Amino acid sequence: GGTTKSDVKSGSSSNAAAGTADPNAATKKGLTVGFLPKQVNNPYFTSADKGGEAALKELGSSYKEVGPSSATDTSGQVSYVNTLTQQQVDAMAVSAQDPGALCTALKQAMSNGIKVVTYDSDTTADCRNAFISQASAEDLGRTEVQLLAKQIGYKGQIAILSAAQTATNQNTWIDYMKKELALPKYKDVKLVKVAYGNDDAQQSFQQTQGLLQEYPNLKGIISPTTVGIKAAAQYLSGSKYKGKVELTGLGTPNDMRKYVKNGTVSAFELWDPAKLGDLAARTAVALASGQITGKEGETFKAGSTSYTIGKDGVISLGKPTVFNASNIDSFNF
Amino acid sequence: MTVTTPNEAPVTEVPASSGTRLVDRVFKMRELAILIVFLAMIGVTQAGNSQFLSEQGVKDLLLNATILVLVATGQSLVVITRNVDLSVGSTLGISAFAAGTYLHGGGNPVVAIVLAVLLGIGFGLLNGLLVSLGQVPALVVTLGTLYIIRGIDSIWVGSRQITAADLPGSFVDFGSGGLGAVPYLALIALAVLVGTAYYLKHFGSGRELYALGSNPEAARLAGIAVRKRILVAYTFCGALAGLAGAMYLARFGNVDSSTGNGYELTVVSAVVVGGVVFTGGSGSVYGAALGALLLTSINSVLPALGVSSVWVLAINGVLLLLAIAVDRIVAQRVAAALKKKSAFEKSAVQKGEARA
Amino acid sequence: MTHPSDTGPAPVLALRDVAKSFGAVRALRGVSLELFAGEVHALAGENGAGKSTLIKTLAGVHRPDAGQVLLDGEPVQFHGPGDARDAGIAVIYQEPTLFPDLSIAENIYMGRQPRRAFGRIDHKATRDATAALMKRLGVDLDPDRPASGLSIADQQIVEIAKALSFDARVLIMDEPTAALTGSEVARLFGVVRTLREQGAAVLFISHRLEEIFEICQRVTTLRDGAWIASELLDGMSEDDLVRRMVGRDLDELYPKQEVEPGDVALSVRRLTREGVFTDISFEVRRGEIVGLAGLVGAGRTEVARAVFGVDRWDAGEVEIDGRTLTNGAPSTAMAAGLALVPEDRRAQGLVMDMSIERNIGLTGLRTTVRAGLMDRGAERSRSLDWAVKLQVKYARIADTVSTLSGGNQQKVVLAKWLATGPKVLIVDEPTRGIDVGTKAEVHRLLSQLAADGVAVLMISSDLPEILGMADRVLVMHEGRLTAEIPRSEATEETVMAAATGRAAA
Amino acid sequence: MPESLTRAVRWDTVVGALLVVLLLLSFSTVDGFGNSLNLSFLIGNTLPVALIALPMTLLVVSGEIDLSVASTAGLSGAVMGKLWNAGLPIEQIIPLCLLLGVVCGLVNGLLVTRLGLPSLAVTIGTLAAYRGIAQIVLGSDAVTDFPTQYLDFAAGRLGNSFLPQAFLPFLVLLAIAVVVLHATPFGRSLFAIGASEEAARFAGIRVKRNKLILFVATGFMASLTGIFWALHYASARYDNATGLELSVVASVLLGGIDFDGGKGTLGGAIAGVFLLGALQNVMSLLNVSAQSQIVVTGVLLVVSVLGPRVARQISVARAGRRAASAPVSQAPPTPAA
Ligand SMILES: Nc1ncnc2c1ncn2[C@@H]1O[C@H](COP(=O)(O)OP(=O)(O)OP(=O)(O)O)[C@@H](O)[C@H]1O
Ligand SMILES: Nc1ncnc2c1ncn2[C@@H]1O[C@H](COP(=O)(O)OP(=O)(O)OP(=O)(O)O)[C@@H](O)[C@H]1O
Ligand SMILES: [Mg+2]
Ligand SMILES: [Mg+2]
Repeated sequence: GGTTKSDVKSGSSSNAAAGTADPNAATKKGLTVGFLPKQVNNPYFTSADKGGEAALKELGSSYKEVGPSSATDTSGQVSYVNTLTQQQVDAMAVSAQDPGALCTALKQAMSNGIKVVTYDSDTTADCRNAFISQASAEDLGRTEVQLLAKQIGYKGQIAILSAAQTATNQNTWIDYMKKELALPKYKDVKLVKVAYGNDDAQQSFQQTQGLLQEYPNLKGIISPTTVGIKAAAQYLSGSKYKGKVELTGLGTPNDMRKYVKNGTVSAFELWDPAKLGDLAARTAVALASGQITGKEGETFKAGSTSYTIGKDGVISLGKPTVFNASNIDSFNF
Repeated sequence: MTVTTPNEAPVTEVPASSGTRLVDRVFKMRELAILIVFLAMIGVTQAGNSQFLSEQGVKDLLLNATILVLVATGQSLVVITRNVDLSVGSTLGISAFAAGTYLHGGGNPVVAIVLAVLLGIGFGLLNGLLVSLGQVPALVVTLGTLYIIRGIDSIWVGSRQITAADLPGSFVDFGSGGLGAVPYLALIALAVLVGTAYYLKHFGSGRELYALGSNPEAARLAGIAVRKRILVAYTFCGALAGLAGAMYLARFGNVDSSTGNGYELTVVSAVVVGGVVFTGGSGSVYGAALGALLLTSINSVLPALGVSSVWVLAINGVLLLLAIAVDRIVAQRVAAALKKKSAFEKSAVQKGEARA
Repeated sequence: MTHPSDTGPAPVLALRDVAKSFGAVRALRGVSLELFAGEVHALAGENGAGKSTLIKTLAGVHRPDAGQVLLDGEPVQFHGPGDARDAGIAVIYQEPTLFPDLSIAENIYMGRQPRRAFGRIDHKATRDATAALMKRLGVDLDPDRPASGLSIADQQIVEIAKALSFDARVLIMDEPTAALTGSEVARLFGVVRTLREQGAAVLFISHRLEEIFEICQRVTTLRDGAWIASELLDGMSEDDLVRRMVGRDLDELYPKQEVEPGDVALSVRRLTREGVFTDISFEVRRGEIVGLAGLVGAGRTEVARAVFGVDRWDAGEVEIDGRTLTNGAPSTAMAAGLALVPEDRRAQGLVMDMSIERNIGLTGLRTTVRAGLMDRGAERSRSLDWAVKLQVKYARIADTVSTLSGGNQQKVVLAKWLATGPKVLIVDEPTRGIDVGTKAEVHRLLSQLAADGVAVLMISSDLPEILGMADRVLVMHEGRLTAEIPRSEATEETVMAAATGRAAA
Repeated sequence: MPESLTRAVRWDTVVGALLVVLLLLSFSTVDGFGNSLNLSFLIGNTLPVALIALPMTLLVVSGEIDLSVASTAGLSGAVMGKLWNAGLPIEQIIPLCLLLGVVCGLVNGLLVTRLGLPSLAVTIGTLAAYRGIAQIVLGSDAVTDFPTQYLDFAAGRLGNSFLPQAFLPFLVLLAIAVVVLHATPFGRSLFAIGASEEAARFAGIRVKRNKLILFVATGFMASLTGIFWALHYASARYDNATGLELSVVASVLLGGIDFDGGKGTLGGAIAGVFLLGALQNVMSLLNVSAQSQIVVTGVLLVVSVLGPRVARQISVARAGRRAASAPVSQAPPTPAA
């Protein structure tokens, strides 16, 4: 006997949308929105949260940021959800370290009337009202392959240097990369390996070395993580492989400027993290004002753009920006 | 007592110290065992991947080990005195950032390195003072300073980061450049290592570190300035952590508030694998350096052999266990052989006597 | 020989009205002492009288609470052992203070190794000097050997060599002979005489009174931390000295009771531990005290350790009351009724950081239990009982044993094992460091135990003790049993002959 | 008087007192602290550390350490997730995972006791190995769909009170641990082993066996914690509980357990655990940044060792003054004739 997986009917996978939306409701002022990134002091999240802070200021609400100092301290993040709940914020924007671990706490928060928006990294859909996706996962995955394939002339071995093996967003992107690679125009491009650098500079470094030693004919590397691409670029630029192995992926212009200029990297992409935070803040306020509930098909205006909520309450930021030698100097983040 | 004892020396003129020279060799064997494990590992890898020991490959191996070797050298000094410094990772991180801040927008690289070392010395002094003057357990104190320095670091650094773009090109080139396959950084580490080892073996104050780790109470009675020596060991350890911070900056060209996080466990592993005993008084910095080389090389060997990253962590752990277990078993075997040998000599002496 | 009088030259080193307390314990109160050049001065007193404390005050380890230390008649303040050393005072402490991981040579010259250019250590000179010292003491210890694993006696030798290496004006020795046998003691005394003739002042502590009379000219007696007398030994008898120390006349030192031996209680057959001892066979009967004699390093301790099970044996068999013991299992040996009072009280006999009560209680973890839980009342009364029986001198039973004097620590070890009510008792150097009064007490106890049917195996380097107490004497030489001598035939000559391997077994 | 003085400055008592003071202050001054929801959060989040601190205290008292606990917890969680995905009933999975924890502890224990390796080194090795195996087992999966009654038990409260349901079993375990350490011959032997292994061996204490038992118990408790963790956070991933060992070590140290072995009380250790947990909770409510919280933790640790030291020096100085003011020693009695 006993309880097995098949006894447990899978829980509702749709997001927590309750009540009805009134698109014309006034935007409330004086709300408090708490931002809870995966890790405080992480430059990427700091940019994102700064974006959120600016948006909230503009909307007449107040901003606060709490968070663990380590990106793997899941229980710490859970405590912070609890803290925000205790402090009775009106809404929180969370970038989840773990899709499941925060659920209980987030549901507690929602049952206390707090609106929950996830950004950058999602939880399971029923634990939050809406998710702000940095870019459609499909877009990101596919464009990175397109970028690299062009750089290596649609021919040769390539590898992927990812972050942690459990990073949900990374894995989704990699799936789309593989789908893109299955297209006939990439018949000469071969993905030989996915390596994991755990978003740690040294490990990413050594993984890059290992890739190059194991596959001496490697032509290109995709690293869809800002830490990974930076480490790989630093290694390449100081090694004999500089200029011989192409590197692309997700990076910030400030991190990568030097490597673009010295020829290690020709192009990479990213969305603007500040815009991500901005949208998260505006969505949170819209939810708290009752303009939306998170149901598929609802629309709302954030700043000058109008967004439509997709399946499972996912709101997509738009296409990422590609940076290269010609445009990189006009960005500063 | 009025015992009538023969006044001539006992007739146990055991044949010159062949046994003890063997004992000496056993201690060297510990390092030898690690070296053999290391060489075997490199050999297997080279057989599986001919690119591994290319010029670039060797350079990478050495570069990877450099920073850990520096920190492990400093750490062994502290461990030899029967203490430990868990705050090295935090010190490394904060001094790397300090050096980076100074270099931001162009500064003199030498000054930056000195700055990092000075900062390291500062924190080393703090640890040393707390441990030696307070006479409190080093593990707790340095776990405390680990948190304190890390906290100060993150408050100061915030979300800022230093990237290669912020650093003078010469400094970054220095970080990856070298003489042939031998990187400059590795040369610096080697010089520090050899200097430290020489000091420990040939200078009175170096030997005193061993003495006070071996038996602190006896050291006090022997008139050794225990507190001062411990202070010096911590300061030196801090200085090397600071230097390693500067090297880290040059090597990775990338420092933020989490740099060096969790490094203490790696350093402690290296030191332990290298045969420096945690109860103080024994071990050598060469052993610790070999331990560091072994540990970092495992991380290069596995990817080079094409082992999936999924397996790396587990294999890493198992290899670490194997290294210490093999070391131990070899030591036990040799000790047993030694005992047999001396037993044999003893009975030979007895037979000789019986015949006489 | 000069007999300095009160109007003679100033003492090299002196204490005047010194007091020292540890918490509530007043270890020294108003003690004075004068050491003169060319004289060996004895310090006598019961266990806990304050001898070691006095020495540590002279050596700069303790700062006196009151009174003065005088060097060449001038008051001095030693801020640490280093200061005293620089003033030319060499000290052998009661407990060896070696660095186990370092070689013997380094142990001896730590902090003052011969140097070469640029302050580098001259390793060869260090080694050679050590070898020379060892030769002078007539022992065969390799200077390069690490100090760990040295027997207590060898450790003591290294301590002596260290003290000699100073060529100090004042040599202070706290029970240097406690672990030594006759030949080493003779050798040591030879060296001390030479030093004295060269004009050194020597302070000597021993609980073996005959040694005091052999080497010393003057004696200072302490009782309960108070000064009793300082006088010339010439014309004094051992009884006089004992009366000064104890404050009463002493009973017989070897109160041996004649007991008819019963059944075999301990039987050891062909026991061998490779490289340590070979083919050891003997029996001990109920009511019997069997002495195990031999020179230092003969392997007596090793046999005892193996029999008890803390070391494994390679071949052979051990039986207690006909029950075979498991190899390497002290707990089964204990369950069978075996007790071992180990040689090294600090490392093996006691948990130094634990209280007296709990140390004694450690051997009773199986018995002072009610419903699986510790019966604290029973534990305390058991410990108190035995501490009192053995006259342990302590402030509170809950004090840690590290605060006890050396001899009192030894008594706690005895208490701990006697409390188990053993059938077979092995005692390894049971009276090392114990004062004469208590020694007689311990002997009476052993004798009484034997009379009550306990089989006793007594290892001792104190030959008179063996001769005085044993019904039979077993002698070991280089890891083998070389002789078994009945009480009637046991003399110093026969035992020493077997111990040095000069007699056929 | 001196006895009561030394008792009063015992560090575990101080930590207990600090905890009480902190709780009282927080109840009266910190918004949102005193309500039962927050308290249940506080206790629930501290429970994993507390659970592991129980056997860890015993282990440290006996002079050893186990740094692999967090990895063992992670591995148990991972295996639990894997088996759950494979369709095994949870009632079978949990005993299997506990058995796995026992095996993990046994491996540590055998390496330490049979080969005589230092436990610090061994468990740094198994820290990596167990976590690595967890990664191999579960890979990138995150298993979240455990049966609700189990999730509710691990995350729920007793009625509307502030106590998590899991707190009662914890109390039982705590009571067992306290009795074992402080009232049984086994516990007594641990103190002896920690203070002097050789003397313990000479007293007939089965040192190796006792240590092995402790390592196994630690493995068991770590895996229990891993199961609790996965259910409490409704998420089984290979990296569950990463870094938990440092929290445990820090708390236990704070509670006055001496890492040289032979000293400490379980009360102190548990007080240390909850003091750190409560402090973090309060600081978060007061909007103290994570960085500053780290500094506070560090300072607390340093104070925890300097504090008793200073207290001892003060009491020694006092005793010295008392002795000095005692009546001057009488003249030495004349030797008995
Ligand atoms: N560090 C200490 N702390 C507390 N009490 C101490 C300390 N050292 C010595 N004592 C106490 O001082 C007294 C004198 O001890 P001391 O060691 O001087 O005796 P002793 O004459 O050397 O005895 P023994 O012949 O046994 O060596 C004893 O009561 C002892 O318990
Ligand atoms: N722990 C140890 N490790 C290595 N060697 C040892 C150890 N203990 C003793 N020895 C050596 O073993 C030999 C036998 O020593 P043991 O102590 O058994 O002799 P003993 O006859 O009991 O002498 P005594 O008790 O007078 O020192 C000696 O050479 C000694 O140096
Ligand atoms: Mg003494
Ligand atoms: Mg002996």
